[in-house]
Amino acid sequence: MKQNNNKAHKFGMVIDLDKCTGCGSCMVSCMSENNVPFKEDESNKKDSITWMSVYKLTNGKSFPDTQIVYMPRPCQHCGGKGDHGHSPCVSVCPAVATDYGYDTGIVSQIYTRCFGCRYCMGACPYHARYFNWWDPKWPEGMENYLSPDVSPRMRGVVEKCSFCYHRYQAARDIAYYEGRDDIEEHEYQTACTTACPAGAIVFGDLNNPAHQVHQIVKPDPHPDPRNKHVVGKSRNPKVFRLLERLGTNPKIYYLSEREWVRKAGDNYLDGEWDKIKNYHGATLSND
Amino acid sequence: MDSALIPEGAKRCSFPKFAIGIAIVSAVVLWGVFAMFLCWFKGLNQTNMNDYYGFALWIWADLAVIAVGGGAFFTGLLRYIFKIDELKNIINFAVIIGFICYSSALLILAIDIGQPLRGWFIFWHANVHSMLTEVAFCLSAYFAVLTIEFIPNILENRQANKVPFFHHLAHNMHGVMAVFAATGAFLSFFHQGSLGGVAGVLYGRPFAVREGLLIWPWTFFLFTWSAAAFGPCFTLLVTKITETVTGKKLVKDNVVHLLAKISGWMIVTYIIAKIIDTIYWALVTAPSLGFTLSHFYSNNGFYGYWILITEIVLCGVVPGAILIMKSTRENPRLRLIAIILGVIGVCLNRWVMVLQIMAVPVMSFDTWALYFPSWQEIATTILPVAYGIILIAVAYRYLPVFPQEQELNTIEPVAEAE
Amino acid sequence: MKVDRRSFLGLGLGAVAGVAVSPVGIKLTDDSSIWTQNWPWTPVPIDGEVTYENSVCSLCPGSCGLSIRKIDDRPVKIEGLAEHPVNDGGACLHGIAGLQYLYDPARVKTPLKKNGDKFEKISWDDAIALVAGKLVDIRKSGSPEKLACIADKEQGSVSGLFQRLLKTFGSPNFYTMPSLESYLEVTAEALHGEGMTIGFDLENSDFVLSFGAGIIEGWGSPVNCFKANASRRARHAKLYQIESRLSNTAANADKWIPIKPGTEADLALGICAVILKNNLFNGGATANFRGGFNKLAIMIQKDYAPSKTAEITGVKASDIEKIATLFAKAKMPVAVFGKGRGDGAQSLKELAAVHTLNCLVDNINKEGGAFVQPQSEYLEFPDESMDSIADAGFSKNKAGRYVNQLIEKVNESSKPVVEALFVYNANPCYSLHDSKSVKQAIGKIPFVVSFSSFLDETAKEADIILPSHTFLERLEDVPSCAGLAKSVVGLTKPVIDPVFDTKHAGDAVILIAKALEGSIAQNFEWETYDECLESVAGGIWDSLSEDGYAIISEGAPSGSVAVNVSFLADNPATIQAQGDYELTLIPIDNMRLINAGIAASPFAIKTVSDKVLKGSDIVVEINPLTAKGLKDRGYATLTTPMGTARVMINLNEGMMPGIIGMVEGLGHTFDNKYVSNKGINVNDLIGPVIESGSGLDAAFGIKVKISKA
Amino acid sequence: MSEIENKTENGSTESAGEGTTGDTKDDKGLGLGVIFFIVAFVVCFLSGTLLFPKLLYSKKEQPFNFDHALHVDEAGDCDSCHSFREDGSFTGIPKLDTCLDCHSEEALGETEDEAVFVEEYVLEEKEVPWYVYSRQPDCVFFSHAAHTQTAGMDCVTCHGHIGESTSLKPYEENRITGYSRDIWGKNIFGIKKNSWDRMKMDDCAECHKEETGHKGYCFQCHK
Amino acid sequence: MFPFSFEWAWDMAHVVFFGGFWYAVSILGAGMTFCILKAAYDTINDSGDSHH
Repeated sequence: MKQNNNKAHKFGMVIDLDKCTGCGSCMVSCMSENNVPFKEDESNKKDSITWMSVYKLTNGKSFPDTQIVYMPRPCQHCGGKGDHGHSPCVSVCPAVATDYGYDTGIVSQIYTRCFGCRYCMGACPYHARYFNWWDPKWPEGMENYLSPDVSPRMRGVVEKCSFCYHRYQAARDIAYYEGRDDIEEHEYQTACTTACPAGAIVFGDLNNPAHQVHQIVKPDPHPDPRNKHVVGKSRNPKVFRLLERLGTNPKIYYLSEREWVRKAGDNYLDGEWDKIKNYHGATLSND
Repeated sequence: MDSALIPEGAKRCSFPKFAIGIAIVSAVVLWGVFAMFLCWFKGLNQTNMNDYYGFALWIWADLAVIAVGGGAFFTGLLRYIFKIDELKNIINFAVIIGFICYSSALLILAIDIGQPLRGWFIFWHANVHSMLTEVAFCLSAYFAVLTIEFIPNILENRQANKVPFFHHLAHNMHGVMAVFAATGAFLSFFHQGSLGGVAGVLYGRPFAVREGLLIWPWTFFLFTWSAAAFGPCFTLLVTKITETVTGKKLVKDNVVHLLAKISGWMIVTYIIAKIIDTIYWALVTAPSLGFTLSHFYSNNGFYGYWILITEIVLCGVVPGAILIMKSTRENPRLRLIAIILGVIGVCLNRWVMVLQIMAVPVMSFDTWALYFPSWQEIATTILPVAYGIILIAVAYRYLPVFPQEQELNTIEPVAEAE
Repeated sequence: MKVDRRSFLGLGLGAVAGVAVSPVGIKLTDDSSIWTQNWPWTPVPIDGEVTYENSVCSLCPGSCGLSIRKIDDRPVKIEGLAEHPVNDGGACLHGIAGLQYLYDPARVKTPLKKNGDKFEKISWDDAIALVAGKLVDIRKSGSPEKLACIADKEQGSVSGLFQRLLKTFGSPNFYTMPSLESYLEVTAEALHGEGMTIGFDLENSDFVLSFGAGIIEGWGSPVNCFKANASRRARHAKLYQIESRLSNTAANADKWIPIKPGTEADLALGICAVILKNNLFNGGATANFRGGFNKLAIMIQKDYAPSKTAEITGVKASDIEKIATLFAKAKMPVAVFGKGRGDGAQSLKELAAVHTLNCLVDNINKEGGAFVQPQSEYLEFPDESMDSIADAGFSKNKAGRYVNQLIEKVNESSKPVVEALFVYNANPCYSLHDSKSVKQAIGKIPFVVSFSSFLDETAKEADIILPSHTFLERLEDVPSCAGLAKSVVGLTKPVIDPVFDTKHAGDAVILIAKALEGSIAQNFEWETYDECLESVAGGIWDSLSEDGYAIISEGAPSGSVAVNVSFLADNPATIQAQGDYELTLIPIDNMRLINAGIAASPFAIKTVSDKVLKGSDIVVEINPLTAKGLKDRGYATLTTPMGTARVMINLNEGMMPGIIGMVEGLGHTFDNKYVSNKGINVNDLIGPVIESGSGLDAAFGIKVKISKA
Repeated sequence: MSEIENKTENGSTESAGEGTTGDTKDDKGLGLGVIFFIVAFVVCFLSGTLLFPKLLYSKKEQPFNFDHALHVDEAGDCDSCHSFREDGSFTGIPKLDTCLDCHSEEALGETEDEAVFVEEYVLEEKEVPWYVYSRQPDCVFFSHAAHTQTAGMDCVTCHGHIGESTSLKPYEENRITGYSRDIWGKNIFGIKKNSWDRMKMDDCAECHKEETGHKGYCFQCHK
Repeated sequence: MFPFSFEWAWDMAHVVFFGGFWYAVSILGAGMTFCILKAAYDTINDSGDSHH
């Protein structure tokens, strides 16, 4: 599988945190694209389903030196250690309700298969997975806006961002129909990407040098010499990934000019950051 | 009234007294069953779990009962494989406790999943790479072993044993019990281990993750070892409680001392391994991911270093030390303290390996997530305890659970209050 | 033969074996397995052909182009329209959630008439007849000016129809809600003359000096501003944000300059003073100054020297000098006014002072600067023919210049100032300061007609509700009137047949006019609103209907404009917050909420942080130093001269000490559990403060006391 | 087990020693038992095989009959009616508009079914509520383009020879799952003689495995 | 779990895992079958009270 991978896609994203305004368009676009339900009180953020979630980070300093940044967090579509497809969540699902598409790099979630053990949620350090604690209910008449491209979920199963896989399916449909081998960059864009009014999100194939996302990220195809689990590290010093040191190998990259923001992407021991911050991205390991 | 069912020569309390006791505990069972049905019909919104706490009280209860139920497999292993014959005097009870623990664990799992009717997908569509799959398979297979081990004891009931087939079946099952026990030990090794693996493989959770051997993180072995070490403590504790409640001595001291001694040495070896594991994790694993030890034990209202010290020193080193030394081990009070501490210790370990993992923030900007269970979760967690009490009471009343009971209790001519 | 137990055994075993060998077992197992995966109560959306329709959003003045994805006849998704001149692709969360407005079960589904405390359904015919009957009575009584109308804006054909109805009826009392558009006009009128408006070329400016304008908080045309802001780094442009709170704009800016709330005007004048003192101004530009430029110059040198300004504003004198220098020396600087979204209370002093900076550095009508030009009149309504009653009524004075003055007058007067009120696309009972007294005033008006799609706070006070279509069900011209560099008119198109028994407000007005007969009816000879639009939009109709939009003006207007600084030269007093308490409560604009009349959608509410709304509690922001003993996430009671409120505390280092921030847009009382009864309406706690000389309600906040609850 | 109970009841409670008394009686009983066994087996097996499907599936008649063979003759291949849209999606059962490309308010033929079609649907401008034999559940995504355009498969492979039929069989709906019987259940044992006999995930996977070497990832066919 | 289920593959992981599982299950099954058959045999041949 992995051998004939040269044609395989690796869809990913780079989010420019300096452009992000925290406006929430990506969240709502995602919800309305993916038939995400809503309930009366959504202010308990720990049981509120938002595939795309926007975190607000501060630099921890006091007035007037305090700064904030917004960090949109979809599912990171981790490639897992060594980028072999054993994402933290995929490897633990006991019933294969989630798998890693080696052809796209996308982590799926199949609601009809999931029986709600929630192990994947425990495995995900990004809180990108959501459980349907309630039966989804739409106020009378509102089912009319549900999209047939995405299955509504039932109570008791886990759901998460799918990189709008149905858009990939639709794009492939056209390509098949027109007898093309593959799809163009613009044909497959996620709902959050197209909605972002600031253009902060760039989506595309990390394996394709022609794609914008590749050009910004410049992923290093080789394992990080200092941490063999880390593959695909960005060669752009302004780009980082969330919790890169864990070796989850997320496909969401973040871009920021601000050092404190880049530092917030991972955990560092005292003084560690200063030693490595100028190295592209930032990971070190003991091996 | 039910005297025909009571083992010959055994003294038991009057049936009305027994019935009242059972009724009181049954009320607790009903409360738990009510909560269980609420969870099934209204869904898991009845709990206080959330997307941060996908695993919570129930999974802890699961891990804990399986850990303390480890007495069954370990005693069986010693009795049937290592041929430590004295243990035949406690093996029946160890099996019953194990049976209760494992059936409870399966019940809790059935409540815990979001789509209980799809629960069998874990078998049918098994992902063999998931530790949870391994847990499910070995757990249910081992539960079958426990049932098999329990059956002869049931068949030894006065009335059942009169049925020739049952009599022969019990006899024959005793004959091949070593095979079952060996299979049980094999299965137990893997499911106790894979329960440890459940946490240890979470490489997205630096608090949980451990290096290991092949596909098995160190927690895999630590869990098996700790279940073997602390399981007998629980067997002894429940025996002690039963003795106190019935007011009878049921197992001879030499048996208790032997099991306590074995448990003690197991605890000591385990705790040494656990200390090494903790030090390696604190000094190597976690720092390599950017975490200091203090990250896991500060900035929150509950999880401090106390929990680490309690688990390892107070509830590990101390009981281990008490139980390996003859003088302290044979002191009934110290021994009791030791086995209580041991049971608390293993439960605390499982708590840490479930709930603290969920509570610790991983992303640098995340915050500690604390949780308190809802009454429905508490009720369903108490349910197995109440169910266990009933099963033990019934088994004790009607089955020849303790082979030494008569010997130890014939001298006293006066019927004592039970 | 004896049938014994063995026979039954045989029977039983045979049955079991028979069933086991038959397909029943496997089939039932499999089917029940499938059954557990397809719960009948989980909706299954119907598939069909995907089509896209273009339209324009009219939820806010931004007027973004939308692309609506439909499955057969069913709209399922709203997205921003690529290559639309306003938003080019992106869309804000409110527009994207538009379908939730469309299908909101809390919509007004038929015309309603109030009976006692309750509304009852009536037919459209009856409703129109009732309204017309009432209006005929008013006209007969000889004071047609007692018909008033409050609408969201002046521009656009529907607003035009309302104005036409009032005029031909005989009333000058047409009001709009305060909005950035209205402030742009007020400012332009004060400095450049009547009929002018201002636009800011944020996309091209290389130095944006924003006096609290929430450029990424929903100010102006939000998506357009997001885009301009996002391209800033690539253009090497700078944004300096002057604001008392670390808003998102401040956080995103190159520099955040915290300032004492309400002293923005003083800082602007202080910067003017530095520019004048250091001769950083453009000499040529000052030639356009009228109305006492010298007087102004002398006044500000005296009263707004850096040290003095620093004292007033809390901004360091050195910073003031630095900002002045940077601003004046930038190639294409622009100073932007309109705190927050720009539709809250503003003082003319502040608006004028900030805009004077633009005039001083001569960026007027230059790329990257401020564009001053006449308001675009793209509609051509035929001249009205008015009868004598209409002439007489229309020539009377308006009850007040602004809507808050109308409210005040209604409340103060013992005789009815207004006999009948039309409310369209406006929710004064929610959006204006001291909403309690606004409600009281609306309650005093004998006959209130609401054209709202939702049972909002004002509609609840109405006697008749003539529900209008949502923007997804109607045709309408939507001018973008939000301070853009270019002026664009979009065309909202119906993408679905009306979901409920509603009518286009334009059609309702035409029907009312026709029912009034006589000269009024003569002015409304169109059969339908659609026909009316096509005829009055004559010049741009082709472009509207073909492209979905028409660009009225683009790029820097030519020519210079005169600047009249007489208002400032008189050194008007800076507005002070009402009350004597120690702290100041200021409203916060949050992009994820709406502070116009409508409530945010369920989706939008879902995105709101738990540091803004927790359960039904509103969370206020306060600096830990100011909070003293109050705990983060603890409860407190706020007391202002207008009332008290229980709030949750969020300790926030981004707040200037001494102020408390409360978000706008919560506390709605719609009949929609997903969006209503959450938090409180900050306008309940703030009372109007009228600026002398302009008449504007300029209450930027109010003094407040906080105590542990 | 009952055999043993039998014995214990007949025998003494002290010992089961004399368990095998009365051989002849037992033999008779056994003989009868065998007969009962056979009868019960046959009855249950037959009802499980013949009656059970009848109970499991509810039959629904299509709104009116449709002659595929005739339409193929008149209109051409399957794709003249079951066509692709420009976005590569598949239209499935044609909408009324497609029918009206040929049909009008005047009947083309003389069948009763066409009369029903014209009167109840064309004149009323109502879509025909066809039951779809091959409807997959909501969780399934299926790309017709991938299979027929790119992989060059025949319609017959999955849909069988429906194009040659002159009448529509009744639609059979599984009472438990709501699935069409064509998805799986044509043969109640699940035995598959033709590629179109079943359309379950395993059937998709089987072909994918053969043709592409891989059963496919979840998202290939799920949504 | 079974070779005909969708997820089954003849790879190392599956063979080891299910090998172990089926091995254990067959031992239990065989053991129980043996006990039951032997008990039935013993019952019929009355060797029931030969011990204890």
